[in-house]
Amino acid sequence: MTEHPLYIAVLDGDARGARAAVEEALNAGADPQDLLSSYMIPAMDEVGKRFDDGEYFVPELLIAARAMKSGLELLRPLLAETGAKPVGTVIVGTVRGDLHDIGKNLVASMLEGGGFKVIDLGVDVAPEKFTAAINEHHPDILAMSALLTTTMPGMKTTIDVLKQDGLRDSVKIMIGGAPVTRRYATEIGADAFSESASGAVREAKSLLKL
Amino acid sequence: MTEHPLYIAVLDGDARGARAAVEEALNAGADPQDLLSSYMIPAMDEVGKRFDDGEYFVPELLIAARAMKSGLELLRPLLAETGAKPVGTVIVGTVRGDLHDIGKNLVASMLEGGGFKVIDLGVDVAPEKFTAAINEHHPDILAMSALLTTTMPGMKTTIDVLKQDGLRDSVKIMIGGAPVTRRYATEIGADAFSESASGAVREAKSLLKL
Amino acid sequence: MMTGVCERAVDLGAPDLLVEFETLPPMTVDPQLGVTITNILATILHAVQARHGIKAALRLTPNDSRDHRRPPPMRSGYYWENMLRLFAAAGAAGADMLAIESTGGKEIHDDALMNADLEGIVYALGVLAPRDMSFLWRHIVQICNDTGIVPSGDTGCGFANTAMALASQKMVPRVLAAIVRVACVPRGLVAFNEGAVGPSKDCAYEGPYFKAIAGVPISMEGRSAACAHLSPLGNIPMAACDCWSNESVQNVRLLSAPAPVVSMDQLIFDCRLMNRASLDGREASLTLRRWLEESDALLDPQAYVLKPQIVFDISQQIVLQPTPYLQTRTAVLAAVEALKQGVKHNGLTLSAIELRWLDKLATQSAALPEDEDEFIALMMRKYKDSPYIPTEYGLPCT
Amino acid sequence: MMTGVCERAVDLGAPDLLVEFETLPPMTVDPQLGVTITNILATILHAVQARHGIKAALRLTPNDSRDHRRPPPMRSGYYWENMLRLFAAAGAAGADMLAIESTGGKEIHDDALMNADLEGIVYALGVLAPRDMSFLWRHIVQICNDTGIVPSGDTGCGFANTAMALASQKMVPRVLAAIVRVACVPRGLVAFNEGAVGPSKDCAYEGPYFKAIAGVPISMEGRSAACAHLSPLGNIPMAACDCWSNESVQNVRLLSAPAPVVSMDQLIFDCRLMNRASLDGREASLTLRRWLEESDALLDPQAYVLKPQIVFDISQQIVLQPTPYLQTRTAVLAAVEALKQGVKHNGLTLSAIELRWLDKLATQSAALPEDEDEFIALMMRKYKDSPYIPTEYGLPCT
Ligand SMILES: [Zn+2]
Ligand SMILES: [Zn+2]
Ligand SMILES: [Zn+2]
Repeated sequence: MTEHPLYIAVLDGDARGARAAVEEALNAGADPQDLLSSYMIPAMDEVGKRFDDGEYFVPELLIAARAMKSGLELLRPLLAETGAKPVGTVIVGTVRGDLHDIGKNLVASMLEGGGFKVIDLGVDVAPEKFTAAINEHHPDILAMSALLTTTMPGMKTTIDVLKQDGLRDSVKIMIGGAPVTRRYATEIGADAFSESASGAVREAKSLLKL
Repeated sequence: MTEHPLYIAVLDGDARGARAAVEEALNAGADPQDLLSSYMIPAMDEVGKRFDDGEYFVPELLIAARAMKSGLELLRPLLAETGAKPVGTVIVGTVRGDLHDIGKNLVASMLEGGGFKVIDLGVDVAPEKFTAAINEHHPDILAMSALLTTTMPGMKTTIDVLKQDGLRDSVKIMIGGAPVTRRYATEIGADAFSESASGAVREAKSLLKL
Repeated sequence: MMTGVCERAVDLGAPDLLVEFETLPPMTVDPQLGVTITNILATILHAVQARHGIKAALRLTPNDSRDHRRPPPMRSGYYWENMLRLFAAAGAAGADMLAIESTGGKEIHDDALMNADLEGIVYALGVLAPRDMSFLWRHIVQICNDTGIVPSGDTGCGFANTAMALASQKMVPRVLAAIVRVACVPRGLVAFNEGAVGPSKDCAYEGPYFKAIAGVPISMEGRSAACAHLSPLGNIPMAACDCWSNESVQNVRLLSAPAPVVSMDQLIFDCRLMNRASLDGREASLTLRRWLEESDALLDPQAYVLKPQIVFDISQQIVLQPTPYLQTRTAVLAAVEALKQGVKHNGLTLSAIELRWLDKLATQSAALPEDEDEFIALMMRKYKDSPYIPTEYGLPCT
Repeated sequence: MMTGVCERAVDLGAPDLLVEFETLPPMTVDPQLGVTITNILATILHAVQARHGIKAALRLTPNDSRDHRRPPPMRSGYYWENMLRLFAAAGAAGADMLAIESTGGKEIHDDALMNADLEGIVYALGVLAPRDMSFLWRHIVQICNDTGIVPSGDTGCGFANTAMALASQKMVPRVLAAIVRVACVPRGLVAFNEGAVGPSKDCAYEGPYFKAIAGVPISMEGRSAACAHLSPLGNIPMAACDCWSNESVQNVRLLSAPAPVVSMDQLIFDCRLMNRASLDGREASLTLRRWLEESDALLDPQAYVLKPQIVFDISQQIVLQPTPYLQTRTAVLAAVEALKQGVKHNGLTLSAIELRWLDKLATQSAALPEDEDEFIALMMRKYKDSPYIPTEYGLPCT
């Protein structure tokens, strides 16, 4: 596995190489689901592991995620044909008043690298904008972030609005950001919490029982 | 006024001198209420002022309070005869689990110096002990202290027990101690809060509209 | 909080005190709120000064709220106008100095930083930020002159300190953060060129370069700011500082006192040590400076680029360049080179992963064109879909 | 919290780490709870040690819970027995050292301190505390020897640090707090006489005296402990320390990290500076020591009595005395004299009010009898209605 060009291209963050390797493999008759689960996902797992071990930095995560994504773009229509379930859809955004998007962008990229479809609502997202997006995209997960203690309460407000609108049970909710703690997540009734971007992918997968 | 031997004796913390000055003045036909309000209380006010200005330390407060008290012991029976109202009765104690009595002792001494009758329940006082003392002594004020954040909740517990027992409205409640804030006092429904021992006397007087 | 901090300063007999008030966004967006709070702080501070004879000054640092809209309009609109209002009212409200952490270019820099993309970083720091600061600081200096207060300085906080924080969290390489630090120098110089006179902002760890090049007094923070950001720069910033500072101490109660009072306490003891050493004369000051410097310098590349010798060397190269872009390019090249030499000859310790990244960044920096127009054209194409407005930086439309 | 602190130490490349765990009352009263927590901490610490090669040790300091009953039974009963159980279990739970802040005499000292009554203070520190510590430390040393861990030391925290805190709050004179500090030395020596070997507790600012007299290594804290108590002792404690420490950092979140991590950060930078200076040799160490010392010494009497020269002088007088009472009396007399000389000849600054108190305390100290039996008899009469039990200190019944 670790010698397969697709695995190597994702691990090295070589987007063009990843696309080429997917094309070649498909031409040679490979099964799309097999390409994904035997090479691409293991490569991203290895990237995550290297990051956790301090051997990779975020830039290396990001280019690997982009390589993964460019390979996936070829695979996704084929996977849909074969009826394979997509990993999941996530809406991400920072809560109202919060303009800090470094962490949010990182989580979005990592989720994409993890095979999720990501709808990024950007920064300073009002609760109504979250609900509108849920109604439009029917995501599996809503992921909110906040960097400031002053904006963090926007997470609770958003969850309250979801409840009012009867949408709370239609999505899993994940939160994160510097001031956010597991305890706060429990308090406001979020389903998951992560301290780090790589942790966010793990949490998202476990929420969807993947 | 400031040249009267009674004023000087209290200010200097000379207990024997204060007693002697009271005796002499009474023999000369002075009015007990006048001795108290014209010399002794102004002297204690001056002591408090010097403390607040950094000219006196606590040891000087304490000996002045003792001088005041020894003079008062002579005056109190006479004041009672003339129907003059005593300044008030205060029950003091540290709450359950709290063994730190330096601050509590200081407040007790200062209150005595301020003319209050003080019933000191000591340290580690359970709510039931506070209620029993209230039933026995019918104080005007209950003053509780705590040094630790871990014991501070004992203040709320005590107030809750007073409410259950229907005693809450029979006393004013003052609290203090290192971790205690005005905000906490408001939250738990205390009537007053003081950061310092000299402040405690002021608060106690203002609670009783003196 | 202000009262507590001032009291501790008086208790410990500190002779001088510079208090900085950085606004929160609502206080700039609504200048009246910022003015009111400035007024309260100034009143307390001046009362302390009158009562205890301590020399005290208040620096107002309005936050740069222009990036509240994305892409940010930098030279007009609601946020800009309210910032101008707060600048104009600062003097009358009691502030003695004005500073800012300007954010021009940050909308490009944040992403470039996460991608360790030096090209984008240099575009933000060497092209966008200087153009913005030139515009912004001309206004600030004018207003300060009109209202009789001191225009002090700017900081690469939003850039280099973000990089430092990410490096502390092991998200980006430390060598990258060190390079970004040096790359923030030319943008910071723009403020001084427009008339700012210092002291520079404490969170501008690039301050020693300002001192070397512009000769202005600088504020620095180090281990005393660990409450706000953990950094590998604990002692070395003290080596060249004129004001010694903490940063964003949250007003939580510790066992002894509120955290800002605790922090003031620690600052004063640091200052006592420095003042005591300098009583022994120049040799003694230099000895303490060397100890402070050498206790950090070899343990982290971000500390290494603040070594006085390195600061002088790189500063000399920067001043030879005519424009902010070329200065920034030189800063990057010189920082890369200094780190390489440091590893080779001077005992700077870098992990294998950091060494790998130093090589990657050396390759990237070598590719920065010498021709500024060529670089700008390249970047305008690269970032044509990015959330920034070139005309707000005096650049042509895309 | 433990994990975060250790990680920061590793990140900054600290070579050695001594972690102290002071129990809260419930953890001594219920020794099983204390053992469990010790075990958790030891496990984390040893894992860090194994993984990163940092040398780490854990000191367990059970709180002295005997004063939970008033008057306290010091030598028997529920609290004493549970303390013994925790001592005995400490080694197996993973502690490397045992220390305590013993409280013998505190029931007399607290009131005497508020009344600035030197007689009572000396009775508590020179008669009651040493008798209690002799009993207590004989047990601790025996248990440590049996379980193979290090008996480290005791501290006058409950006495001298209470005085220091009250002085900071302007409740008692600073000169009184300075005298109480020196008066705590003889009681502290009792532990070493019984077999404790150091390092002394960090909150024992009287540590330099232990080092001078008993030759043991000492832990000290200063500005780095401002979170727990504001003090005028910021730099000077660093002048003689072997371990540099913080104290009771509350686990609140600051902007960057939890407060204990911030505090660890600052300790490490302090240590880096000291280690860097000592690399330059003995002269350099002495220079830094002098700066640290002189930056505080003249500004507060509590700092003045920690000047190395004063420590040597007073220590020499203390060791000539045969019993703890006479040592304590000498410590008081010598401290008063040192402060007077300091004001007269060496530039120690005291306010007029402090000077007035220094005279008062000089008069009180001159009245302390040379005859120990006379003093004890006097005090037993004076305190016959006070909440302490003389027989618990090996004294006759009243
Ligand atoms: Zn800043
Ligand atoms: Zn700042
Ligand atoms: Zn202690």
